[in-house]
Amino acid sequence: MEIYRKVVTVRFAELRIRDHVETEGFGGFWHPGIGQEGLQVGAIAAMRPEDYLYYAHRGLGYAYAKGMDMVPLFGDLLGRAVGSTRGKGGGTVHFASAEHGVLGQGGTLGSNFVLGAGTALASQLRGDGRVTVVFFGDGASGRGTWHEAALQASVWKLPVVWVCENNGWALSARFEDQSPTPHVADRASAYGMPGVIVDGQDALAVRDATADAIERARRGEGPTLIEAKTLRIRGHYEGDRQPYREDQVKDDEIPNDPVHRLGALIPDEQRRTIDGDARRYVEEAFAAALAAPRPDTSVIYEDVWA
Amino acid sequence: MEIYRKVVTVRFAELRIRDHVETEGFGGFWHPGIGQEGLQVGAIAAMRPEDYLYYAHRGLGYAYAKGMDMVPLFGDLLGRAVGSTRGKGGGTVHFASAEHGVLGQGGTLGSNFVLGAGTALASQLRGDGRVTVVFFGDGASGRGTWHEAALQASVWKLPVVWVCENNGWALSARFEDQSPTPHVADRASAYGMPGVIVDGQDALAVRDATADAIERARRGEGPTLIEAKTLRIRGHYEGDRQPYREDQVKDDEIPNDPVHRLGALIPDEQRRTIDGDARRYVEEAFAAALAAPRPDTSVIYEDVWA
Amino acid sequence: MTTMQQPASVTGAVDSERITGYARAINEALAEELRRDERVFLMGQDIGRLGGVFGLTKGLLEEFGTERVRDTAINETFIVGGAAGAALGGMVPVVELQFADFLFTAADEIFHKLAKWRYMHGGQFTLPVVVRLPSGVVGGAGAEHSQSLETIAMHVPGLKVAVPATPADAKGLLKSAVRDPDPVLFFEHKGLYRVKGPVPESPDFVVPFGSARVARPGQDLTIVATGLMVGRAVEAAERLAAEGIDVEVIDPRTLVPLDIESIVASVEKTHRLMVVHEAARTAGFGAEIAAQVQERAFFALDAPVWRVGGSDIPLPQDPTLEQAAIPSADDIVTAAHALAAV
Amino acid sequence: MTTMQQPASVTGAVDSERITGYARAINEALAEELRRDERVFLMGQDIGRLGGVFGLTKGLLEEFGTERVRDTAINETFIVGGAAGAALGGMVPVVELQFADFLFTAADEIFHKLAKWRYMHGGQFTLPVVVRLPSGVVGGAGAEHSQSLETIAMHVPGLKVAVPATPADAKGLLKSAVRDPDPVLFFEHKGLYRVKGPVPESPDFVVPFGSARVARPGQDLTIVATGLMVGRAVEAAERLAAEGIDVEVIDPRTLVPLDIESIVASVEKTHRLMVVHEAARTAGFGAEIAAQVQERAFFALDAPVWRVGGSDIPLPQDPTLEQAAIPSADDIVTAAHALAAV
Ligand SMILES: Cc1ncc(C[n+]2csc(CCOP(=O)(O)OP(=O)(O)O)c2C)c(N)n1
Ligand SMILES: Cc1ncc(C[n+]2csc(CCOP(=O)(O)OP(=O)(O)O)c2C)c(N)n1
Ligand SMILES: [Mg+2]
Ligand SMILES: [Mg+2]
Repeated sequence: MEIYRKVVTVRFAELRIRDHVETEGFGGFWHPGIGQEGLQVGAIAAMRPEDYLYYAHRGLGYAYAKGMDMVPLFGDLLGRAVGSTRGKGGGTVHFASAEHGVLGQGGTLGSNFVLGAGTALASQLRGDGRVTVVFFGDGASGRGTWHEAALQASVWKLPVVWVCENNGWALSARFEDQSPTPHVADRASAYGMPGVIVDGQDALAVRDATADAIERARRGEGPTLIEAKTLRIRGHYEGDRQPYREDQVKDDEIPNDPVHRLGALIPDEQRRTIDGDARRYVEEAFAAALAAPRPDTSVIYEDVWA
Repeated sequence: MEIYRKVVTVRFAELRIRDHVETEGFGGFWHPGIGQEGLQVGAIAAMRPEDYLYYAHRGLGYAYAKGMDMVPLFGDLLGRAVGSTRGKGGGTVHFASAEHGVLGQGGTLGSNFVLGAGTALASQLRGDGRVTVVFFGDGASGRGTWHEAALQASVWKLPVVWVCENNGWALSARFEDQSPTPHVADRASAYGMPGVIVDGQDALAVRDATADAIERARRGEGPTLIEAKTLRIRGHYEGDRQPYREDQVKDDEIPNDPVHRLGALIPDEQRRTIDGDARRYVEEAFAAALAAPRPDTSVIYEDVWA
Repeated sequence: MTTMQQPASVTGAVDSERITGYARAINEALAEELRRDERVFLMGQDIGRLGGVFGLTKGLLEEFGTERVRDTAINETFIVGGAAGAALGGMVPVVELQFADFLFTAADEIFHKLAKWRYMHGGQFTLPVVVRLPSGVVGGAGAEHSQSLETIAMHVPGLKVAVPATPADAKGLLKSAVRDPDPVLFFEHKGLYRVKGPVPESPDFVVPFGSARVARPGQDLTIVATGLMVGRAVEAAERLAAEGIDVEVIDPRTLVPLDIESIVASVEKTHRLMVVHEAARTAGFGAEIAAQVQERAFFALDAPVWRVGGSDIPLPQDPTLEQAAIPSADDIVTAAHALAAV
Repeated sequence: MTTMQQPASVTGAVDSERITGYARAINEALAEELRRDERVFLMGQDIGRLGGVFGLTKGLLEEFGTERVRDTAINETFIVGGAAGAALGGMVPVVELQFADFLFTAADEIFHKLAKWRYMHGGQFTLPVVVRLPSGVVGGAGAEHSQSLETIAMHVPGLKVAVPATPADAKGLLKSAVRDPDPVLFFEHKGLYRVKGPVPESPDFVVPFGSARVARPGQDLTIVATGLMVGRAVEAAERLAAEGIDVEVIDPRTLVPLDIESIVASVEKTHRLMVVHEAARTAGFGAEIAAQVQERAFFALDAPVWRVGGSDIPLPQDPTLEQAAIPSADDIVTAAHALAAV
């Protein structure tokens, strides 16, 4: 129920942002996460509030699922002072919240691997019982930082869980043209860790798989690689007309739409209430962010140094 | 026979260099390859003269096995004008010979992975039928360049063969403390390529395994990962007293010494002739290199630009 | 200084006043070089069916096929290191990183392998590799997708460095880069991709490295600028002209080699120099030009060499904020006033 | 300028004139900081049982155990990126790359993650990471194990940069670095590891960042030098003193922040400045210092700022040849003669 509420809230947010990008334009690139909300929310539902998150660039579902409010998220996207990064990491989005353990995202794909392993090392050293979850795409799985981080994390049995959102595409590149094996999870054995494949459109299955991996990590047994199979519904960024893609997805046809799948488990009336509340929450948050002032130019000189 | 001749020549060369380092000192570090000559010569014996070689830092067996004369090799080590690099890549050694397809070595471990894949791509594009062989240590296998190169080489079925000299140590680090799996070859399946383990002290077995891999590459079936199990006999560099190592090897006790193993296959008298010739060849080459002039300082300004 | 006159600095027949975009000019240069030399091939992310994130390689897959226009995985160390290896195997790779900033993800390959392999191996090999690097701010791409990193390439010996500011230079310098036996880092400015200008049509048109261009002649003050800053400097110069300050704008076009003679000659005429760049001001190439000019023309200078550079901060992602972090035409005008007053 | 006087620039009690080596001083600093703050830990290749390739971490494994003195695999992106992540998780990592040159194998982690993470994420995090970087030529280590790359760190905003030249500074600056909330690149000079000098014994001894040291006072010419070059500059100064040229040698000790005021104050006294560094001359930090000094003290300068830097070549591996590629005391004396004659 809580998962449904979050998934549908993220869906409305995704749609609201798309609207904005299409009508008002946008600074930078927006990489829509529509259709992948189920796995994002599902995996994060298995985390404790104090666990650490490094998310990927596909949407804002991760940050919201981890407990952040929509206003600072929209604020980042819209370059407003209320954004969590105050205009410094908006656009392609580097949302952050120390309070919620949302530790951010690098602009270069794959940098989260090594940072995530490092944060897990901090937890191991401090004995704070926290687990770090790192999201990444099938494309990012090609980066060498994966190898360096995965090997070291396994040897040291660091409490980290790797969640690959395999949506079949890395920008214009099909996963099957980029990988010598059919699955990213096939690479887990090279690092002596479990590789788990899960249906990414099934939020509850993703939650369960992630919960297992997190428990394993918390027990000190080391990392797990989870591959959630999903599909990129829209272009790489909003505005990408995908000339390279024959099998473009119509918006309304999200296969196994996680919103519908989860929604079906909830009595109609209750669902309508949740939907209405979620829609209202998103509209209000968006309006609040939109109405907020832009940051003063002087912010650019702040936060270079501590 | 030819393999024995080369192995024993390399052994004499290794001993000659050690002598020099111990008595005269040495610029930079010398990483002795003693005990690993068999696998180096064996693997390279499977190559055609026109095939390309990227070697590792453990000794000079690779370059000699690929056809280079000892004089330019010793010249590099001694910083002489007759060195193949004229003092620019001596010491830790970056021998090269365009003529012999000895393409060199990077100073950063693991850089050979991506270069090797690239050279194999050149061969694929040119259709020149050549195969590139890349040597590396168990330690170097941890670098992310491995992942990036291995993945791309497999997807494109590039004609490259990866030869890992697993001597159990990366400087002071034991392989088993650095790898989550017992073998480097266990990582091959992540890249959809064969992983072959071979006794690195058995030069002929290494030759055969490499020949198979090279043939596979030449047929256009892509890369193979060969792991040759061997042992680091000396310190990481000559002079390393190995305080970190309890099971230090006495020099004379090279387990399964490839020189003896191969030597046993050759009639005594013939072997003595080969040994004598080899020893004389090494002594003369070393003396010639030692007697050669140092390069003029002006060479440092040459070869920056083509 | 014959290199100071645009026509003289451009070899090959200027056979047309055809107007073409900067991006299109790069695309043409690639196509022509692929046609000219079989050893040339392209490699990078999304350069094939998509034609590149910025559309620079559009149509090339169709003409030259998947062998010569190759989509890689997300593996910058392979893109650059593989290019180095392919060059050693006899090819002439022209590779693209999607953003210049990503040179940090392949830094060992760029600053060690490309820059030093020839030298370390006694000059036995050449590495004719071009790395195309979409550079600079473009409207909200953020701290790791907007930098101007050419100074680093200038500091590490072994790399040639091009920074084209016009469509003609983009085409002519890229063709020179492909034909150069040495590795070249080619910093294309993303903010210029849509800018149009005259581009000669001849496939023989090239712009040699190491020859500066006078973007605007003047008598009172010399401004050296590159990339996006050339246009802003010229705009500032027009405004300053209205006040009676006659500015000469010089675009060095390549930083390695650097045509310092042309800059010094101009300063000997104007006695005042300002360097404008988008790169972070501190230890940017403006410092090198300032240092060289005062070394060579100390007594010709009536005032210190002024530097107007990017703020010493990571670049903020907001499109408005990011503009505040790099020099504007206003900033240049203000600095010129200050410099004229010294 | 209180920062110009050595005693004043050093905080903490100078409780001893004990003579200690540069390497030993670093080792002490690490041990003291590990003792002082539980969050501090070390990570790098071979730093445990071996005590580091250069012996800098000897004995630390024994005192602090394998949890806090961690041997990694050969994975520089993890060493640095993992340190960044560990800092985000509340630790204070002090990591070692075996050679400063290897920062290119972790460049995205250094120049993007460490330098920008805080900024990109709106200042919510601090990254108190120290990256120790054994730097410079040391006798035949070659082109990829001998570079002086501090200028690159100076150019990329977000990183503090220390370049200690004496045992006391090595210790005092490293302790400041560990206590600094910002990422610090700590360039230790390999050629100085065996050099000895007085080092205060108090665990409270620190050397603050951004405060230059006068290595030798003088009246006629200012030389700014760092690392190995400080000693060579002082040696040159002694020889020049015999000829009646009284040289002031200033060691900035950190490049970020840079104590330019002390340098300018000296130049206002001597009217002549030379910068000496081992890094490649072109676009090295000497250019920045030259540019800043002529900006701030143009009319105080009687001659151009002179730069004596490493040759613009990859470093040759032969120990004799490599010395020819970096400034010697002779080179400094010769340059001083030339500069005095302007
Ligand atoms: C190191 C690096 N290389 C390239 C890019 C450009 N880039 C951004 S997203 C992307 C595709 C990523 O694909 P994937 O990881 O599968 O994530 P998805 O977009 O499918 O969610 C690329 C190539 C980058 N940001 N960083
Ligand atoms: C990127 C990089 N990191 C570290 C080093 C320093 N280093 C040189 S050799 C070596 C150990 C290599 O071990 P391995 O690959 O197993 O080869 P072996 O010495 O055993 O032959 C190390 C750490 C380096 N040269 N490059
Ligand atoms: Mg994807
Ligand atoms: Mg080894």
